[in-house]
Amino acid sequence: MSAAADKPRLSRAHVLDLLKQMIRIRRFEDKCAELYTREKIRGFLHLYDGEEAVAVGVIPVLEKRDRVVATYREHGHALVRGVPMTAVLAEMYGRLEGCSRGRGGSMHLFDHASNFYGGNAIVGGGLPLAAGLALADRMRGEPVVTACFFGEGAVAEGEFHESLNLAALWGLPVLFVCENNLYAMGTALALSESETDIQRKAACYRIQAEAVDGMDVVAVEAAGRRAVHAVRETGKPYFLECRTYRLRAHSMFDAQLYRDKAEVEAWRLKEPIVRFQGWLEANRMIHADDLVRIEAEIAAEIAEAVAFAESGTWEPLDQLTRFTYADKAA
Amino acid sequence: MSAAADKPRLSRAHVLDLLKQMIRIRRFEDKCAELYTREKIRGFLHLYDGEEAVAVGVIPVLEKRDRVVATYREHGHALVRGVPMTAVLAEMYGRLEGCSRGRGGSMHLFDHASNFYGGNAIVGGGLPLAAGLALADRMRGEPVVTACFFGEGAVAEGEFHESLNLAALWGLPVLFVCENNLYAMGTALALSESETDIQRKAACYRIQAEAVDGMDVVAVEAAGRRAVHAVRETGKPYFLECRTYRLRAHSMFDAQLYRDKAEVEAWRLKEPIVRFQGWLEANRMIHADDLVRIEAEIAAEIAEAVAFAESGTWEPLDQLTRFTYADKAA
Amino acid sequence: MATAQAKAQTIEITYREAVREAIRDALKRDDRVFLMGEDVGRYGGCYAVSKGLLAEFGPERIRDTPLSESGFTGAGIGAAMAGMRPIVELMTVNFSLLALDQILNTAATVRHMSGNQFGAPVVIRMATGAGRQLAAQHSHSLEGWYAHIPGIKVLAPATLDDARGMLWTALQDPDPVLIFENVMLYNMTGKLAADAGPVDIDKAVVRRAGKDISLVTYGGSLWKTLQAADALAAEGIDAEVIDLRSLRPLDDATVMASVSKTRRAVIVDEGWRTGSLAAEICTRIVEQAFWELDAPVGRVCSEEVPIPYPRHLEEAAIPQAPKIIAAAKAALGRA
Amino acid sequence: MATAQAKAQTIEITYREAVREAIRDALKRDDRVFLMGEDVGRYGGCYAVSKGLLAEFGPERIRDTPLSESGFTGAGIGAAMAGMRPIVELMTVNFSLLALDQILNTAATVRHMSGNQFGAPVVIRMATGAGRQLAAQHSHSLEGWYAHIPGIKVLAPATLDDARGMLWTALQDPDPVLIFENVMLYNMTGKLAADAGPVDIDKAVVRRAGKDISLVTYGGSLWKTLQAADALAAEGIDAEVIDLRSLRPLDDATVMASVSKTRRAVIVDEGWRTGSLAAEICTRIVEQAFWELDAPVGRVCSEEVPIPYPRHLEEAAIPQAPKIIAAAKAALGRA
Ligand SMILES: Cc1ncc(C[n+]2csc(CCOP(=O)(O)OP(=O)(O)O)c2C)c(N)n1
Ligand SMILES: Cc1ncc(C[n+]2csc(CCOP(=O)(O)OP(=O)(O)O)c2C)c(N)n1
Ligand SMILES: [Mg+2]
Ligand SMILES: [Mg+2]
Repeated sequence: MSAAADKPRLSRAHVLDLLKQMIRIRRFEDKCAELYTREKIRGFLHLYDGEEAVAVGVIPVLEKRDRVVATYREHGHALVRGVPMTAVLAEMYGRLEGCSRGRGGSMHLFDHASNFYGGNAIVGGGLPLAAGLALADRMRGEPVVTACFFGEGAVAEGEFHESLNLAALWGLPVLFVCENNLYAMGTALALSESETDIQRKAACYRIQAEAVDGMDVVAVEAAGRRAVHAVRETGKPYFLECRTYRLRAHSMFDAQLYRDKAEVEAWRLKEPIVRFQGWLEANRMIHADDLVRIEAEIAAEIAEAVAFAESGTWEPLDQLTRFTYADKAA
Repeated sequence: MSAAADKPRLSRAHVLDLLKQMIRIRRFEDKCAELYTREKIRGFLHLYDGEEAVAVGVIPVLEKRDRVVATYREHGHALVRGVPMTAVLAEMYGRLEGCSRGRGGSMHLFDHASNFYGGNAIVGGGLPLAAGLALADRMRGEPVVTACFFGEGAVAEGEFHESLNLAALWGLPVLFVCENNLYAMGTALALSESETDIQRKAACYRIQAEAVDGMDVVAVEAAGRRAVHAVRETGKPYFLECRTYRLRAHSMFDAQLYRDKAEVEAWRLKEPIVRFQGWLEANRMIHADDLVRIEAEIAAEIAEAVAFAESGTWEPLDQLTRFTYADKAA
Repeated sequence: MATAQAKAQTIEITYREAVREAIRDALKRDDRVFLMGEDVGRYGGCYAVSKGLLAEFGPERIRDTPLSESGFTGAGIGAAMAGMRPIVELMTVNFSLLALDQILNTAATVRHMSGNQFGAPVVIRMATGAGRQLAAQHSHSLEGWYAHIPGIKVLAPATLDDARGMLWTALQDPDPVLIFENVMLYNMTGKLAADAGPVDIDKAVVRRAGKDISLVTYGGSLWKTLQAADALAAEGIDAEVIDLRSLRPLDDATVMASVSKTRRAVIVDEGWRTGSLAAEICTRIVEQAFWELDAPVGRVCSEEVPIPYPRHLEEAAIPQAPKIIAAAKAALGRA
Repeated sequence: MATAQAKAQTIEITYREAVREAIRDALKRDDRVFLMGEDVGRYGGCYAVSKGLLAEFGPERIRDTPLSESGFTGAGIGAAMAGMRPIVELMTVNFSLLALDQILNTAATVRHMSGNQFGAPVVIRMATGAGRQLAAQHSHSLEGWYAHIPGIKVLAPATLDDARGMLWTALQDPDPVLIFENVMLYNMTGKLAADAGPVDIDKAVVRRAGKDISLVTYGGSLWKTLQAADALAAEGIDAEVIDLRSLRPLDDATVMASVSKTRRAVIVDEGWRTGSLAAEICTRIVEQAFWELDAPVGRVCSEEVPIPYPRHLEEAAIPQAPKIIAAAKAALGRA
């Protein structure tokens, strides 16, 4: 898959972990889709199917003190960052035990403990936020990296432009990770950008950039490592374009009129889990029972999450307007 | 001043006209400044002193059917475009006879007859508008050019980014003219843009671009001609950066703490009128009595405008809320 | 407009289809009309309103835009100023905040500040409202808030007739018109005259006549209010239900006529309570009909909280029939 | 807070200087505080509020921003979420529309939608109001409009004490606070206690006691209202003048106490009439003190027009003492 230079880190434990994290997201989201049709999960549900290598490649490279800003398609990011699956699923059920106390739902997973700053349902809305988080770190002289994930659709928004300029101008330690899955809902990249080579956008702000095959978890990880390292060393922003593809619908309401089944099928052949697994098999880095174990562990984790969410409680109605503002100090 | 290739068009009549237009703006605005201190003109007043070569170089190249979108620093643009000086000054007095019926003032000069779409006091606000005007022309297949003027400060705004992308993506016949005078109020370019070579911004959207010495009216005109020609031929946008300098304060309220007097004085040596006049004299294209005549004509025009504005009338109070909406059809 | 006879012939139709028919009709009748917005074309519209129109009218007139709310709304305004009649779809009111500068500082001001030389006859449509468990950033009801802005008109079609009929009239208006379609109505089915056409956009309508109390509302809340009125009827309270239809300008006459008759009023409005449109209507009643009031005007609005995700909290956050019933009874001293 | 004795020592100061002192004081007291916005540094602030602060605190803490209202407001919100205490200056409310998405969809919602894990203790200051002949795009008074948004607080300092004292208290607030400074007040001069410090930000204040009618207002209109009260006094009408100070939350108790005493009220508010804060206050009076009212509540707001440039039209467009006087007399049946 990737260049020899990156291979040293590929211990068996490590590659199995990469694989497991991707499968974990996939299986979890398959369960979410099922729970959605069973109306356990409501609202909008955006699946990450096909894009798992991005979160799995980048997020584990971050340190605990670093910060993550994501979008409404963020289940994978939350899980990889360490938000417990129980709390994520309970959130999607709207339970008090959810990671956002049930108030946010699928699009607003937050977790203070892991510096996970959401879950933003406004396309592009997370970018200024990420710049601000990084500004705080910069002003305090803390070598913290803020990783900001967003889709290629967000690139057309004014907030993208303003945030990249601010980050470059002020030297803010933001890792901008563009998940370029070629579509913004039903709008193909060529219909939203006059320059479709997204990583080139960064140069307009004098930000260092790289594009990587987002279906190759090893390549993403290597690029992620370079990127995080660069941000931490220089204190300056870095732009990483991950070229990927969304294999499922945009959300559960999407008839996918805008693309051919054949295109989706062609991409399915490149999808990150099968591809990585095949490569591991070819290189004899994985055994059949590894997979069995991984699947079993994940199944158990999901079962536990479902049980947790199912047995969760509802916020009492008299708490409705709470948290509009902070509770008054006692 | 400029290359030999551009000289053929430099008939004596033409160069005298260029010179006259620049002096006309300068003298008019000098009068405005005086009238401002006499409180005849109120609100904000933004002078174009030093930047006249831009409007004078670009606007006459446009045809009657073309459209112009400007900013709050637009007296020069309005005058060159053919809005009568009487109507412009009456507007600044707030008179009913003003080009916007007195309701707009200095920052909102409008003129339907000359397709002059304002006068916009929101930095960057005119750019989407220009894209839309051009969209209408494109959809109707009319070979009309929309020239949109804005300062380099506007480049940081999200609306700049969104508008350039739309124009490039949809092939809209907009001539974007950036008046880069190095400051946005008191903010130097290097404090507002991580990439200070402004014309390079256009490439991010695959828009053809050129930078020109905005203090050289002949060079601006030549570039303007190329640009307008390109837009009309291709139907696509074009980006022209005019490098210029504002010799006066941002507005009448500005103590200019942000720049040295020496810097201003250095730029004063390059200012477009003296420079062009000197060049014309050196090339014996102008006589002393030409200047006398020009000044006399302009003085007469200004005197007439002042008289017109002074004798103008006030909109009756009972008309206050009129034009919030169109009058009801009778 | 539809005659009484023609009304005999009706078709079964959804609100979504009624809006689509209105757009199709406008595109057919006027070359200057086009639809632009995110995913209006290939995707078929985020709420499937424009499904099929791309195939029928092509990508120039069913124009997919990048995610650039300020840019393309401004472009719609500019195109309108240059003589076109764009219908800008802003997907949902939640994203319209990104376009607010263009709406307030350009569209709403340009006629006035140009001394009546330029106008912006653009129609801006968007979905509004909560009820789909979309949480804090996707559930705003800001139509009443927009009604604060002089220079624009604000419509809230609640019925199939209005969904079908308001668009064309709005397109004839020389000034910008915002149309808010409540998300909960798109699937609503009902009968519409086969030849339904344009309707006026300046009159409120009494949707249910009654003599005991006036319930004033609009949009998605109309149906909850009618439901409440039925329940009240069962308890012997005869409520009159007024559908404002236009939130700016407001048709005071219809409201005052009703209140003068019933002497009591409750306003139902999905906006947050403080600074709601309901407050404006209450204030107008006080200004114009104070001496006719037999009780304080009541209001049923959304609670002062970003809309929460869980169903029970979301339901409790926005107006519902039981709250309307309770407010009506309170106004009648029967709490 | 200032004691009675200390008040004896006063200094002559402008409103502008009072705001500057508040900023300077906050910068000195708390390392986490910094000021960011367009031209706050080298230029000295568009209304010269921050003049001199760059030299004193340096460019990191007096941070000039590019023209990117959404970007830098969002950055301020983010910095606040990460533990800083930014003061974001949005120059004027007119440009704040470009930042509204960040204010409403992020700052106002993040505490709630994160289930109380994150808050945004940012202070956003901006100039507001008409009166300087700046015409349609530069004369908005939208503070009352902002007061519609749950999750933020909205302040309108009208006095030197409040200009000096509200900022620090706002910075201690765990939630976003917007401070609106009326442009016409910056040059206002008066006496301020030498040791003036923080003030509360949740109580309305009776600026003039009276028994015949309650005039409720805030910000720039306070002074016109006090002027009107003086004129009314000359005609034997004893008006009570209430300065709301905080527009969200509203201090209902102070208003109701006054209205219960005077039984009549007029609200003075520079926002456009329809959907004004005045409507909200009128409605609350109706809801909470209807039976104590002897006359309909009046309101004096801005006319429904983008503010025109000429002085005579601008003056006629916004509230003025004569209109307040007339409204008060009307409420007293002495029109
Ligand atoms: C400002 C804004 N406009 C529109 C939407 C509706 N919307 C939600 S997701 C989406 C597409 C975003 O595409 P992209 O950024 O590529 O992310 P992806 O969904 O492909 O991961 C749109 C248009 C929104 N949420 N926010
Ligand atoms: C959106 C917005 N933000 C801020 C302002 C205040 N303002 C007026 S002019 C100006 C500077 C603009 O600089 P530039 O675009 O370079 O134009 P110049 O004045 O130099 O011609 C600023 C900040 C404004 N009018 N609009
Ligand atoms: Mg995408
Ligand atoms: Mg400039």
